[in-house]
Amino acid sequence: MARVTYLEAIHQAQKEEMARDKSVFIMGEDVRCNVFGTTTGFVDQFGEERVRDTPISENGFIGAAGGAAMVGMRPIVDATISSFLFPAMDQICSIIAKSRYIYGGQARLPLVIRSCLFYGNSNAAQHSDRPYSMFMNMPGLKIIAPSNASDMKGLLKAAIRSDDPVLSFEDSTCWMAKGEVSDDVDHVIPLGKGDIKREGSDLTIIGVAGGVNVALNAAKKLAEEGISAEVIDPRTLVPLDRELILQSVRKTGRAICVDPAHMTCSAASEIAATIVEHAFDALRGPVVRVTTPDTHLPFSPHIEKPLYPSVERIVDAARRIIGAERAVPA
Amino acid sequence: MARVTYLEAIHQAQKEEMARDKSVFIMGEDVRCNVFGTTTGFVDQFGEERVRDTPISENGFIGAAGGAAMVGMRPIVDATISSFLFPAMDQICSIIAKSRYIYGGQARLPLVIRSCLFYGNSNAAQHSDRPYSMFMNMPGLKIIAPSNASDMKGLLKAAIRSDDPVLSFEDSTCWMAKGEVSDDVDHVIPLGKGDIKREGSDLTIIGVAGGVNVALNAAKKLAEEGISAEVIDPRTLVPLDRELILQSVRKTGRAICVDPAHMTCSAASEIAATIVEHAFDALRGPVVRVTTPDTHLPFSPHIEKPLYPSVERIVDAARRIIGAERAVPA
Amino acid sequence: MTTTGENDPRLEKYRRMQRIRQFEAKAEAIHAAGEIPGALHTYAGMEASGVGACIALRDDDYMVGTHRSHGHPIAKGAKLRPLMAELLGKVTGICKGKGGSMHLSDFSMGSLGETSIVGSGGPVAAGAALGAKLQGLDRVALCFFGDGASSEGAIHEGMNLAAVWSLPAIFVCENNRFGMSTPTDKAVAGANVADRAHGYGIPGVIVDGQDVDAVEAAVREAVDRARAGKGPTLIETKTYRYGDHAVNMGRELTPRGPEHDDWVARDPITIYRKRLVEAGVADADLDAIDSAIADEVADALQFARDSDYPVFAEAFDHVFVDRLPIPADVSAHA
Amino acid sequence: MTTTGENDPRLEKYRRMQRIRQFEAKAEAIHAAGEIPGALHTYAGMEASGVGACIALRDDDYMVGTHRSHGHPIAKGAKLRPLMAELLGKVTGICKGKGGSMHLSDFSMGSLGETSIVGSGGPVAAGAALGAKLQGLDRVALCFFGDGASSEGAIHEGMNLAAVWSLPAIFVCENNRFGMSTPTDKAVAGANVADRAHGYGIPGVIVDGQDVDAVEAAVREAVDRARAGKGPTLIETKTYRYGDHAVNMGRELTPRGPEHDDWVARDPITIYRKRLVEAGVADADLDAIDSAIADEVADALQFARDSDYPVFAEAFDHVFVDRLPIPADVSAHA
Ligand SMILES: Cc1ncc(C[n+]2csc(CCOP(=O)(O)OP(=O)(O)O)c2C)c(N)n1
Ligand SMILES: Cc1ncc(C[n+]2csc(CCOP(=O)(O)OP(=O)(O)O)c2C)c(N)n1
Ligand SMILES: [Mg+2]
Ligand SMILES: [Mg+2]
Repeated sequence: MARVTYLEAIHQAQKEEMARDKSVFIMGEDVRCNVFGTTTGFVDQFGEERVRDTPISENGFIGAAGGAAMVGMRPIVDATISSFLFPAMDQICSIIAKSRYIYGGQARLPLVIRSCLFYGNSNAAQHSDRPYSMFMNMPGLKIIAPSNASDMKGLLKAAIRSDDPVLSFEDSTCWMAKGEVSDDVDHVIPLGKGDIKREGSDLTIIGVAGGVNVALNAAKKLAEEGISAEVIDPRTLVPLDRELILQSVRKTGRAICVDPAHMTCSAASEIAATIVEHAFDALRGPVVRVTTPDTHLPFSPHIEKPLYPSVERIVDAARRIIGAERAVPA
Repeated sequence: MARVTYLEAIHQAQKEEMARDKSVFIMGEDVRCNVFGTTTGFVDQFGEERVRDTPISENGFIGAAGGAAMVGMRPIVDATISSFLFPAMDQICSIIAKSRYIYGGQARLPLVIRSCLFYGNSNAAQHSDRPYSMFMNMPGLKIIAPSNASDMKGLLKAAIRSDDPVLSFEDSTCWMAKGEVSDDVDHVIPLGKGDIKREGSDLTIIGVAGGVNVALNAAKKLAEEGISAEVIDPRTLVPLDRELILQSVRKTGRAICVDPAHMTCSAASEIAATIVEHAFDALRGPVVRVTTPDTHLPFSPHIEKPLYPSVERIVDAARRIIGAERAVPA
Repeated sequence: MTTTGENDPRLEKYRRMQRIRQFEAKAEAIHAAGEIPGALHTYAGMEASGVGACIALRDDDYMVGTHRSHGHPIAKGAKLRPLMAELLGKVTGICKGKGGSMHLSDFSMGSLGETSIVGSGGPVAAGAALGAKLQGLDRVALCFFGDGASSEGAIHEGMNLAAVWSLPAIFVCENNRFGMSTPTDKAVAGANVADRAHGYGIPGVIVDGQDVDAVEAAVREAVDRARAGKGPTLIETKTYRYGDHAVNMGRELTPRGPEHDDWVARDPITIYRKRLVEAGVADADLDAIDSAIADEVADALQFARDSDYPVFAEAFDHVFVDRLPIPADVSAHA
Repeated sequence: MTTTGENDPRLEKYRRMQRIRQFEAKAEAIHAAGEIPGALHTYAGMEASGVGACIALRDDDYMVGTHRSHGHPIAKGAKLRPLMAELLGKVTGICKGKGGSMHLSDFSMGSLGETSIVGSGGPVAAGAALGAKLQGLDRVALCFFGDGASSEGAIHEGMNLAAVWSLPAIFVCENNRFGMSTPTDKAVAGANVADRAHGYGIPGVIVDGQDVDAVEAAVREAVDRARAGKGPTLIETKTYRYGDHAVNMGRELTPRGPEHDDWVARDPITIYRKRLVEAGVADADLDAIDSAIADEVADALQFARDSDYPVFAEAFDHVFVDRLPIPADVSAHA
């Protein structure tokens, strides 16, 4: 155990898995120079063959990861920023997600596509996407979206060991946050298992990616007001641990979904839909989504920052659904 | 007024708007030879300059539509099958959806990207996508998904006249269905206005694209059992006529969302989330989604067909939510 | 070499071309009779391209193909039964009935997919070549793509990646003069697709796609280069498809010019048969092959017809390594 | 021509290069002081490439640029105030504070965007050229892209489209020897990006990117071709960026080889100034330009500083033509 950052957790997970399994290699734009600090020392330790700088051609090298995986390798692709997945959408959706199925199980695609959610720092609309829900609508892709260092390491290791293709969405608002992280080489968190980040009884807040940390801060604030909020972190978006979410909502009767992505067809929408479909009887009030509204992200920080989910908005929503219920005549 | 097919409605809308406005032109793979019958006679009437066969390079020609629109043209792109939008995802999401915003309103992108939802006919997973919800998560794109000939014509005309980029998802299960269609050159249905396709009082069924017709058949069946179902067709997915949906659910207290797309993060999920967020007090039972499960579409018709929403599944869902409610102790 | 024994490699080329031709003739017939669902993109006329290329590969070399998927697997040596069963949507099909006509891909023969998204095989082939290289194997990966596909970014990106990393890849553009209804010169800039090679600093070779020996020779040279670590080659086979873009499109899509008849006259199988006979192969031996293949095709069809359709649970298998559960509301009506 | 009057076109080239250099020097300084949010990708060293290309265009010609967006608009003739205000995120910025450093695009000067998705300008430029052609205007569209961008499918597709349709487009690859930390030869196959032209059957031209006259001459020829309906040209300007990939990356990303000093010695502004002086332009006149530009830059900065930040509602404008409503729960805390 040691306190390390989320970025360092990524570094450790990759390093340990590459040391453990020769078929794991990493490629991406400028991975050798290690822009974000997740491949420190890799060229020295693993050599240039296994640490590959790619041409700027996301569809090409992400598709190549698919091809390499089909012949027995376990590629990790560092696609840097999630916005750069759009040029690769075809290889991801048409080849990587579908090849195992179309060919009746003949293909196996063990690979990981990493990219960060690069929002909140004046990078403007073309660099600030949080597009995980688009991929959630495409069967055949597993998706992780960790919110702290320990989960990041454990889930990334699980992703690298998985025989299915996995997209790893790494929230840059979590990059520098430190947490206790196991140094057990088999610290692996199974894909599909959510986590109760804080227990509570009045209200369930389900957070997605960095939204979990905002939710935790809101829960603290709510506690001061005597409202006990449970915070659930699904951690993997596919498979989604619907049971854990439903259990919590069945207990609290109320839910808020916090997601830094745009509202419409978001992970938050999916979670809300799941709740009203499968835990309706337990519901004591509306399920509220606290997301980024359906506008683009502007450069100017003065108008960018207020667009994301905030403690204030969550607290307001909590007050609203608890108050509304109290106001309703019996 | 004349009874024409959905395909003929597309043909008419394009033809009338091209005749009306010289800045409208059409391009796409093999549009001159008119594969699906939506450009019959166009080369003769409008000439080869305005009816352009493109190279097979969706990102290239869809992006070119963006460039042409920025300089004052009003392109219609026929991208044939929705699955072929994936290779163009970058130009759609990074350029077409965002340019007006990023450049502070300097750009205007009046263009239409048409593609059909080509499912249910043994075309296998790479040709059977219904990916509209992915684009619903991306601000800056308007989206139509008509379910009958009259809506198709009126909405496509609105799309062509719109100064915003519009994606038109044309459900191939509706292609041959005939309906009364106005021949008024100004038969334009405003984007963002949903339609009540059938009135009812016990239950609201919201259908998406071809799902509307399945919903209408289910409503007939339910009527035989004494259940009165209202069928709502949002027709445009962005902007989504949330108010019309909510009004209906506030009246009936129950909702089923029918969507031929995969369940997770679908338009159905968005509609369900909207309902539980904004009409919770009216709800008398769970909001149920009848969608295609999160598996791919197989070639073999024997296992493909049962995957889509069906009258039986909707009727079952209706019985379940009405029955469940009756079963719940008061 | 004038031996006409069973293992004469020349006969194998003939055999594979014939096998493709007869397999497809049968498929077209039963498609017309309604026995095959979906579309059918035939390869007739292009057999020398596929067979010449694949015969230059080892069994353990990789190959990626296209929507026009019937020819490549047979060219690479695949057995007919699972292919025919796939066309009929049967569980014994090579893809268990989940791929169909556009996806006849036999992984046991080194195939990594016949992908129906035009151009999408480029990156996959580059990746397979990279995988072979990283594993220290001397395998190569061959990518078939069409003239139309050459316009796709995926092909460009795959070739650039393979070239800059000197990967053992061979890009074979089967230029059959059309993409659907569009003549190549209306969609593909430049005189030849092979001219693109210059921009990547790799060899670009043009070859007569109706001549199986010429295709084989060109691909062999590319394979040798690739195995020797000298990087990829782009080969353009100038060929022609005899059928329309696909069977069952409602009407003829591809416009036929006066050159159509010349191409029909230059049938790759006729050309090769003539060459064999001139080289001393007995007509009777070739006839025997033809009829043996007719038997193979009949057997494959019988096998396909006798096979079962997949059970519904199969629709939920192979999305992931672990089979998905069937939602109760769906299974109730399946 | 030895006139040194205000309108001497030679002086205009000098002026624009100086303007870029000084604008950016100021931007770097205030970025270091924390006055500019986000990253800053400087163009210093590449001024001759941008100015030489743009000076060959008319005001009503179109242009698409990249994330390295400071040079192109100034080269095309844009005023500095809205550009500087944009860097500071002010509502008077050319993009109303919504684009920032990677998107300094002045549509009034024919710009159609400086796009930060590498390679994505290719299709846009092809489309603008198509639009001009369909409107019967003799405008051309010029696309700047980097050496790194040449690997993207979007550039390939844009060039193929422009070539096959003979569109009035000019593709200018500004090869500054690196994409971020990656040397061009490690990412871009082939000896020169310009060699790709051959594959599209269009002219491919290599030009000294430090020589504004040489770039201008090459682009003029391409513009003439384009206006005459003869289709696109690919031009590669061999150039170099003096700064790191971007300011504020934490540490130096781009590895510098021994050739670095040679490139610094071949400063495009120094070279051109020397040429002007040799041709008889008075040093004093050039000094006067330098100091007039210093005033312009100071004025632009003052303007930017004096300007307001956008109000929150601005975040909801320009998603569509009609402004979106602000959700109540968001506006409550903005
Ligand atoms: C990305 C994509 N765009 C369009 C199509 C539709 N389509 C299928 S085959 C075809 C023509 C392909 O031409 P070519 O590459 O020359 O192959 P050929 O059919 O001639 O063998 C087209 C446009 C597709 N399947 N995928
Ligand atoms: C599609 C995409 N991939 C990756 C990036 C990250 N990125 C920004 S600039 C850059 C290097 C671009 O190199 P080049 O095209 O040569 O332009 P230069 O920066 O040298 O001017 C990269 C990789 C991006 N912005 N967009
Ligand atoms: Mg072809
Ligand atoms: Mg560069």
